[in-house]
Amino acid sequence: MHDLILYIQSYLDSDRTPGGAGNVFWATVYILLVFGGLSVAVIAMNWLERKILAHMQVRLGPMRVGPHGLLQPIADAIKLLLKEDIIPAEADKLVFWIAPFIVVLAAFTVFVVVPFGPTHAITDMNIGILFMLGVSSLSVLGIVTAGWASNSHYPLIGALRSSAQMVSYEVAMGLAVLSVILMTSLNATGTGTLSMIGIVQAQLTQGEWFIFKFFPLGLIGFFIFAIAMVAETNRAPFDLPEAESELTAGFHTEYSGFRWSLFFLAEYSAMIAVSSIAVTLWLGGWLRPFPNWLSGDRWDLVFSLFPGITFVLLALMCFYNTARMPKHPLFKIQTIGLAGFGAVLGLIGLLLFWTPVRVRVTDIFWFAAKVAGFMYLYIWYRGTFPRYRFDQLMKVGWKILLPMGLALLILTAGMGMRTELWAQLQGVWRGQ
Amino acid sequence: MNPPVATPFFFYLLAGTMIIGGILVITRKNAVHSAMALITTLLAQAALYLMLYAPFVAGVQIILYAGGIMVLFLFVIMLINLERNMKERQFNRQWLVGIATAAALGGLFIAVYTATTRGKVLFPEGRMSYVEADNTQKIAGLLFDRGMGQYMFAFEIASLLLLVAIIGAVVMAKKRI
Amino acid sequence: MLHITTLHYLVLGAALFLLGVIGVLTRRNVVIVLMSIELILNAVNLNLVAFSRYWQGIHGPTALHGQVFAIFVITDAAAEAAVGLGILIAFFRNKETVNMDEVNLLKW
Amino acid sequence: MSGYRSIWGSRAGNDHCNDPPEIPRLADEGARLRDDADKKASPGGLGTDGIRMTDPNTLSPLDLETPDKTFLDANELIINMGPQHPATHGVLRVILRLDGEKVMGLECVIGYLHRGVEKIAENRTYTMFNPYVDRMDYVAAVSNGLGYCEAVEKLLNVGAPARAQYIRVILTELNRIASHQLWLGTHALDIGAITPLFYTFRDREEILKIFEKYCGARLTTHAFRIGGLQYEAYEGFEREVKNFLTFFTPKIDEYEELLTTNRIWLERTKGVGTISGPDAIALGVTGPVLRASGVKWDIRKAQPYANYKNFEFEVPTGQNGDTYDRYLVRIAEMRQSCRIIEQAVAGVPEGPIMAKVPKVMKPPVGEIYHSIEAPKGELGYFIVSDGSTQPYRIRVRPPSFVNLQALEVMCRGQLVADVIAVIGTLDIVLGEVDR
Repeated sequence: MHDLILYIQSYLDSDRTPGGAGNVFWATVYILLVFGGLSVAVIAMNWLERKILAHMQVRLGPMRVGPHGLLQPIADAIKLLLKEDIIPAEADKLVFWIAPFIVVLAAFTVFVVVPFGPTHAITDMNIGILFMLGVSSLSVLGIVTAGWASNSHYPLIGALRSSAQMVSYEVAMGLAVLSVILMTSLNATGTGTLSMIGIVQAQLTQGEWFIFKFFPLGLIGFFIFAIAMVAETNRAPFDLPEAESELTAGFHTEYSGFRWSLFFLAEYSAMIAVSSIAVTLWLGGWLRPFPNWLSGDRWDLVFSLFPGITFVLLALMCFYNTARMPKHPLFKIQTIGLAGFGAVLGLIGLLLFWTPVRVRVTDIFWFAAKVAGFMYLYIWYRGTFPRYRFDQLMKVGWKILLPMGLALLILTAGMGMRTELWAQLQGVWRGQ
Repeated sequence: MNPPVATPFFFYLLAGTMIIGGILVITRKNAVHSAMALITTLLAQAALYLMLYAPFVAGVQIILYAGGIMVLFLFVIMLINLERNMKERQFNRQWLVGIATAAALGGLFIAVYTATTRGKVLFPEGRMSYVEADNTQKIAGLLFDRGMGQYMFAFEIASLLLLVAIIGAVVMAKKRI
Repeated sequence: MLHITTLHYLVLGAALFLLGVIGVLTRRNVVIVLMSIELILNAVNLNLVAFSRYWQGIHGPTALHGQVFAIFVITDAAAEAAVGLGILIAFFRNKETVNMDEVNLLKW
Repeated sequence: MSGYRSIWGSRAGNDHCNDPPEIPRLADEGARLRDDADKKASPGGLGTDGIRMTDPNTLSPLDLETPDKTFLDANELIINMGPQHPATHGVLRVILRLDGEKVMGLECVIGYLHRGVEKIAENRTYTMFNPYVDRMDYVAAVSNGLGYCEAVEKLLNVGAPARAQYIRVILTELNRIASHQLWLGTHALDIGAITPLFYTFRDREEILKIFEKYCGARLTTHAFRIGGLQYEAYEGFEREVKNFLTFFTPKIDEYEELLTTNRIWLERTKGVGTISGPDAIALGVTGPVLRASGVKWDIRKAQPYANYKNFEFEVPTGQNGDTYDRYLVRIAEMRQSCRIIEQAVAGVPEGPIMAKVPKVMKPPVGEIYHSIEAPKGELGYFIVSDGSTQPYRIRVRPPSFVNLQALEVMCRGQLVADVIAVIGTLDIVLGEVDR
């Protein structure tokens, strides 16, 4: 028993990830935490998307279930779980049954290597980014099989579109990622890294986020990735596989209830996954703003207060809205609920000011905040853009992003080797 | 480095998955089911690569095989309708000969094994430790490092091969040239 | 506890290889034959990577030649699949079948 | 002249661009008289020949698709879009013949919303039939009412008083704006921009409020009566219309800001569903679709009705006849409608709102064709009177119905996604197509 406690405690002082330290207990805890956190994030994202989109479109969004529709995602989840699970008679039952699970597994497995902090990752793989790209590309399989197994035209077309789209944009995505890998090798040893944690640490040691590296180059790489990742997750304006007005719902037309909700879950967690890749690669992962410029204990303290402040602000917002609730007795429960929600948020905020928590959470907070920015972008795109047509989508992928990615790769390599190249050139010159 | 956990268990699990997957690949009527079985096999094999301290190969296996080649397979299976095919004979006329040949090959394997292992241990475990922390960097070194990049030429040839394959695939699959 | 040695991987590789051979020799469907070829290539790859580990144990951690070979084999498999499926589509378009034993013309 | 021939409905469209015809061709042919009429009574009456009837039973995609045909070898895929489909704007069924995603041909199957409006008219008095016309193009009910009332007035040889004319024009133009707003919202939604829908509905609400205040109904207004108006404009009507104009004019810029220069919108609409002017004329296409092809044909200008000749406005036209031009034309039309309303509100005269019409209407024996420029195109009413209280036959020339036949011409060779865009840009209302 004592050994067990020691075993559990031994990790706490470690400066490695639970996977790296080989601590099974903490790895399990982290897996559960990431899985739970992800599910909560998807639920919150569901609500936020509907609310934000609604406010962009001069309407209110969900308002009935719970105060300001806060319980709407839960109500939806219950509805979806209770719905009849229909499998079309002509469908290939086994494949139809498996397909959503492939998509969900692919979307969730990716999070094994996502670094929420220097030690806050399930594990740190040597091939981290390769693993992420590879596993997230597996969701294509689920989508293709889902479309095929439905034995129906619209899903099939949706699946073919989807797979063509994802495979095409993976190329541009990979090239943009490669340019970052090249940037990580700009150190004394001259070897780069594929490890997600290593990439963030390279940004820390090089003193700038890779989005600002070699000024326009990093930005261009980020730009390519930011476009490709929207296409990769089948979101507007690249949501052709599920283009509602054309293919009804694309590859998941025939799905309903629980299986449909798995696709939904996978879509949102895939969004979070690719956003975390972008954050890790270009926006400094868990690093707080200005880690080198505003360094020192005092600044560390100031920046570590942000999570608490954010939650307290959210709580204040809840209280403000509680005060604005209609005074009608019918709204009593809702008002109390909102106030309670605000109180919970406030308590979490206060907890986050407590030093042991504060120190551990601040990295995760900055990571989450950056990812949240991307999530907002997704919603914003959806509210603003019309949909691309399929040939235009392919044109953007192959004729614009791919050449840009190739040029970017060459230029980044050139910039990284510029002194050596220059020396060689001079040598050639002198040789003559 | 911590020692790996429960290696035999995972080995037999993955090996079993691979064998069952392989059997399904060659016995299923429906090509999509075969492809799914093959994907399972490939993923299990990627896991085995991880157990063999080859994470980079495992990553390449996932991204290229499962994410690339198999999607291509599924794509083609969906393009060609196999409904009619499923009602037909699945095995060709010389299937008996084929199995006999394979059995003979298997017998050859066993014979070689028994002949070579008589009285000695094949492939003794080495004394060196296996390092996977910089596996990718080491492979990159072998491929294109200045000092020890002995596979540089082969690497370039491989790129040429891929180029030829691209052209070949386009030429073959294009409707009207 | 049983120790997993290189030999275990070789036996597994041999089994997969045999399965692949059976598939290639007996199936009529070209798609499945191509998949069986992938199976064979993977069996070879498994062997190569297992040998690579064995070699590392003897010659130190930089002896990764087997893994490099495996990567080349995967490249080759990608090229093979692309061209093979291209041929398959061309064949299917002309003959409306994907049966191996009906490929009996040199020209159409 | 193009090789296309209008196959649905009339060939009245052929006369556009020439001198304004004295009598439209539809009437010239004697038109189709009642289908229960004795054949002798209508010699040369149109049978069903010349009209391609689509029997839905023979066109089931399940029949057409032989089981062992495959995608690649047949190179063709038949897809059934509708009648239940989010982008067909109602119960339109389009059977698409696809090569990959390319449209090789398509066939519209209509009639799912057929209610026999024209037949109902034969059993109703002229006054009683008035509310029915609102149910055809329910998005532009006021225009339908205007066309019908004016046609009957022409038959009775009465004219609405000046004040009624002005209020009619105000309401009709408001209705044109409302119809275009609904079109813009749904069209943008089809192309994937979901936000404009809510903006246009927010602003359309203001128009509907005015309608509601004026006649109590929002959608199927039944605003006009034969001979004038039933209701006097309510207190503050003019002020509210003016307020609406000041509210709405900047909103058009808002719509344009979202779409006009949006790259994706441009890519999705430019060069999509192109139809040339002669083709459009040959197919009898009217309204904004025709004008976007560069044909300056607006009945408000060409054959002024109501009191449109009193107002100054322009007829916006496009050049390319593609989806983008149709979008621009309709946006410009909203601005022109605002201009007309502005002038009309400023000049509403005092006076009676109802002309002297007999309580029991018995128009003289004869026939009349009267057409107006509805938001979707030329809306014509052909009324045959046998001197009784009920019309002998009413034939409606609905703009959506005739415009819809241009769908195949516009879609052939385009992609599936373009079919959606083109259906949206045609601005059809199935209530009007099927009647």
